[in-house]
Amino acid sequence: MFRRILIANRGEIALRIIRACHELDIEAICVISEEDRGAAYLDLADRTICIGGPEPRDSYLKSDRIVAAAEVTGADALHPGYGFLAESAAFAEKCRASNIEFIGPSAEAMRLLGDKATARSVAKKAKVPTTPGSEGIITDESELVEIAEKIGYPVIIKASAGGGGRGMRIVRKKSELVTTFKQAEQEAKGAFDSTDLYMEKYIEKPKHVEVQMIADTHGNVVHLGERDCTVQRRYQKLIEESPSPAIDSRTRNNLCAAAVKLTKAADYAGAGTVEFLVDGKGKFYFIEVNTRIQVEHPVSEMTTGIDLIKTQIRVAAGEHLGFSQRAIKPRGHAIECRINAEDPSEDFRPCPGVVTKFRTPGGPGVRVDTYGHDNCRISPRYDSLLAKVIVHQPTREEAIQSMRRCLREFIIEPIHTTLPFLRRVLAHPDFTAGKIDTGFVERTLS
Amino acid sequence: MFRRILIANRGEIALRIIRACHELDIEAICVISEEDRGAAYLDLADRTICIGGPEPRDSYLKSDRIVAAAEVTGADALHPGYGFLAESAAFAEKCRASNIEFIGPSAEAMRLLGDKATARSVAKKAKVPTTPGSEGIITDESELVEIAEKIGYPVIIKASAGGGGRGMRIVRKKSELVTTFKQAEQEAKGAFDSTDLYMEKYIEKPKHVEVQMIADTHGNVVHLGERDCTVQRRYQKLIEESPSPAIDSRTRNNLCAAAVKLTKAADYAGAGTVEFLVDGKGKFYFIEVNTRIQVEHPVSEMTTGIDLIKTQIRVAAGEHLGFSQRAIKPRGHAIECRINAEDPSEDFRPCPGVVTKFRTPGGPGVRVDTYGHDNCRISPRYDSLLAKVIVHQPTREEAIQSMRRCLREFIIEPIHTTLPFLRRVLAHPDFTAGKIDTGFVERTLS
Amino acid sequence: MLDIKKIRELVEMMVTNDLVEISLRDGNEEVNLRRPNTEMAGLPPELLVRPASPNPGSPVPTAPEAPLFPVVEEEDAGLEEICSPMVGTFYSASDPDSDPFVTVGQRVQSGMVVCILEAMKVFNEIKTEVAGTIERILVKNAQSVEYGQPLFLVRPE
Amino acid sequence: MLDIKKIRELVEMMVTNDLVEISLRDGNEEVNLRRPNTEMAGLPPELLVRPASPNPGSPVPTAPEAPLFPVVEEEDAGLEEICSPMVGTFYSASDPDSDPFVTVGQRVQSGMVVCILEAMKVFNEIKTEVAGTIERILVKNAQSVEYGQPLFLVRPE
Repeated sequence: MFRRILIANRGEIALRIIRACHELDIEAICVISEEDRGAAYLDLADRTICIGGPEPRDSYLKSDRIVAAAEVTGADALHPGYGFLAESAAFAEKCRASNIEFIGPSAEAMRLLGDKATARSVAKKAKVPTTPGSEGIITDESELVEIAEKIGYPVIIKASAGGGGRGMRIVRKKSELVTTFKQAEQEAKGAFDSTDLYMEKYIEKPKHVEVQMIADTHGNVVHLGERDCTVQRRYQKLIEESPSPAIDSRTRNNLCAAAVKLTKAADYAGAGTVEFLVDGKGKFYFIEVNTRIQVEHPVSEMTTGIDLIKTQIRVAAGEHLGFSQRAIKPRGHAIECRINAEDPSEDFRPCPGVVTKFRTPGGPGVRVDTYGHDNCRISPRYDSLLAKVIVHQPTREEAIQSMRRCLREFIIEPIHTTLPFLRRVLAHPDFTAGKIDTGFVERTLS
Repeated sequence: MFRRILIANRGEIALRIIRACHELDIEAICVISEEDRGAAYLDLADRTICIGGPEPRDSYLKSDRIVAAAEVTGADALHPGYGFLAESAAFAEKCRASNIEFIGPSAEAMRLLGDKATARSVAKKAKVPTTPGSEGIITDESELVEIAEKIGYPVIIKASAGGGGRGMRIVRKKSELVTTFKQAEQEAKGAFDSTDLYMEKYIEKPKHVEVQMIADTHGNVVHLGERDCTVQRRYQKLIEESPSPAIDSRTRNNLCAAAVKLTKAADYAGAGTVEFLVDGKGKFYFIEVNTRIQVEHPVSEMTTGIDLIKTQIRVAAGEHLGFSQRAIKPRGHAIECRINAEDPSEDFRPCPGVVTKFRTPGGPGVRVDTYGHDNCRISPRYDSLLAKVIVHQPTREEAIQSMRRCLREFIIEPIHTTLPFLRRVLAHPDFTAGKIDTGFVERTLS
Repeated sequence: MLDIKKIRELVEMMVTNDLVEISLRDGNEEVNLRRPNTEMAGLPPELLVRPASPNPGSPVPTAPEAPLFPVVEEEDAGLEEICSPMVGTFYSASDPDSDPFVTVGQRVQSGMVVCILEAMKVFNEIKTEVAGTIERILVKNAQSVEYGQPLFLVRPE
Repeated sequence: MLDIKKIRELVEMMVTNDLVEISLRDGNEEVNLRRPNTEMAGLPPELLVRPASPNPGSPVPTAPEAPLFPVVEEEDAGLEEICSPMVGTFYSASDPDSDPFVTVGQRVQSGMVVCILEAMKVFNEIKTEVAGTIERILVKNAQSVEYGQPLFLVRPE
């Protein structure tokens, strides 16, 4: 097992990793930027080492300095957390080249699944359903019509150079197909100076459901059930829960089985998440893989009782998982709410500053992961995530009641946070009924 | 279901009950003494009502004022917590006579099981093993010898008027019996002016194991497994855990079955605890019943996922338990440590005062029940319990690692607490090996 | 080194003005002064120096959760309070048809009944220990009152 | 030391205006004043008034876990620091057999190499931008240093 781990991250996830290290009797060293000097969560680290200025590009993204910090502090492993360099295969290789184990999958697996296109082909090979569409650019009208017929309407035409919603057009019937395609071509020409377009099946009112995977280097692959992350805003997850209220047990089994197949196909070791879109009929389509621990990992920890960070560290050290799929028996219902330092009434504009009053909720089944405290300072330079509240109860109804209670108890002053917004979601009948899709927030609460 | 509950208690258990009420959409009103005015935990109550002066006898023990407070605030139920009036059958009757439901068992059940002697006879009728001994006073020598032979050596001779260790003598072989008995008679005469003596089997190096019971008013009785409370000092529990490391599954099943039999025999409804002594061979003997919620109830909540306070409230309102014995599947291992404002180096003398710095631990599987916070005041007038740390992990080894980590993270300044003492226990090989008895603390750490 | 006289001055300022902390820095010079024991979840410091058993008459600080408590304003300075010795319901008269025991402006002698408090169906006559003139009645008829709650303000003679 | 009269004014301002806290900084002068009601997490008050981006030269509050940081003492006032621009291992000489680049009392011109920092097997020559006399060397040979850590104190000319 490792003797000393360098944590190449900050805030709540750095604190989370420190605690995991200490329960394994491993020293935890935090790299910090000058901005984070004196932050309270660092009191729990065995040592800190400053690697650069406040801007991420000068510190938390400076791979050379981070590896140098691991070397001078004598760390034998490095945990990247999420964000920053967590999904950089090059960084993983750089660490391992310096005999510092990168706590994550192999660089090969990261490259294979990190890229959407290659991940999609791995999925196809593994017989994991993907969104049907034109493989690549559409060259002529006959091909266009032919593919549309094959995959069925509605379809969505996307500009290769587009993204984030730009350069997309939905076609609901054949009669509109060709004209819409021509308009899209014009638009793409103007916007991106490229007429390259491709086409995919358009999934109506989808739900976002992901599967938490954990695998060791001895071929043992186990899933910890799914998480429903349908409550999002501009692709930013706001609330996650498990089990998903949107799928039945058959869909659940197929979804998890598909995730296992994909993970095995990529010869993947470590913690990872396979993300799917699920349509109204329970049909699911692979989107992408996150080759790292995720913000919402506590949801699965609550239902399964497995500590994902400790397990990540163990398997990175070459140990066996120590539990089989049959040993995983999810219990009850868990919900996580992300409390961000953002103003929901001002289009979720970040609200950094000093928190003078910080009162966290507590009680049975309640977990709060946060670096916050009275008079803590929230930097404008980093992620606005201030706290995660996770509740665990026997049923979804009780979990919602418990979360409402926690959101009422939580006091953060004087800055704006997403607390009022989250209270509205937890009180909304569509949410409590579990009848929402990824458009819920924009449609209903914006 | 109730609309408004009056909480006739203070500190961490009052806060615990407030949270349970709010998850059931019930208003929570706290009675307070003048001493507790402005305590931070009261911020979460929907209302407080002052009932008297700082001394418990002037407030938290004043049953008339508490009932009057329930009346003037329009509460339809009252939760007594633990301590104070929680085990007073007369108080329960007084509440119900005023149409305020006392959240606890019937007064009859409280009287039946609250008194050691009657509880013992109920146990015998229910075929629950009790410590064998002379039923009542020993009148002559022949009876003495005869009973000693029957129950087997070692035996303990106790003065009826004695208690708390005074007037007790252990006899290990027959040859010593009569002489020791005569000495005990002399001693009792001098000390208590009474020669009344009785005799019991002496249980060597016992473990304290109790079973958490919960029952509704419709005859459904369920146990939530056992708790091992062997780490005690002068009959004060310091650490509790579940499952017990001291008993095998056969003993566990018999123990829990016995507790269920006793609970049913007493026609008991609500939460309660049946306490046993377990000897080195796994033989167990009934001691007493606690007819209330206990300080250490979170241990069972962690392993079973059942909220005991919410369930207490539900069954007091006449609802069915809603779960069967088969539905209860304890998971993993939970340990609770009591952080008291006491100085272990000064014979656990209470250390009231103002806590200027209060940092609680956190992370997966960690729960902290406390009314403490930065600059909170600990009154010299009440119980010294400041916080309870509960950890939940897949195995006992991991739970111990997690608790060690939490006890290191926990910072309470400047007053003395039991934290240093608890750290010593968690580091002691006898504790980690689970090889201790109720004499462990006095023998090893005092 | 720092000038001790200045620090003494700072400490005096803290005590007289009831500050909890002063921290100063000038280049490498730094002063951190902090008074413990105060700062209790928004509780006025009086509570910390409260006598072991305060007499109910003295104005006790109220928690924000105690909505029953009236604010005793400045012009009330010099007046004495008649406080509730129990938890119950306040009645200004012996029965709905009778006149109230006392009205504003009325003179009262010590030992005179000023109201009735009902608790658990028992009606308790409350007598004043203060002699003087009733300046204000702080609670309404049939209102529930808690222990130690001021009921009347009296200008003593 | 700060002007005591100014502070008294501040305190009076707090009391009369019922403020709960005052935090001021002027250059490296800093004042924090608080009155009861807020609960502090006991963090260094500097945190409350930390400039958006402190320059590495000025003494920034350091976490207790940053043991690499030396205390810059009083007599060092007026001296300038040469700080580490990177994370690495400090070497005072080009190789074990050579003399150190600089010694205490030595005069240095701007642009002169003062030490070598090794990071990831790469040896980086560190040059001084300050011209003056080396007053103190704050780190030992082969010691690991972090970003922004003062290495030398120089008395500028």
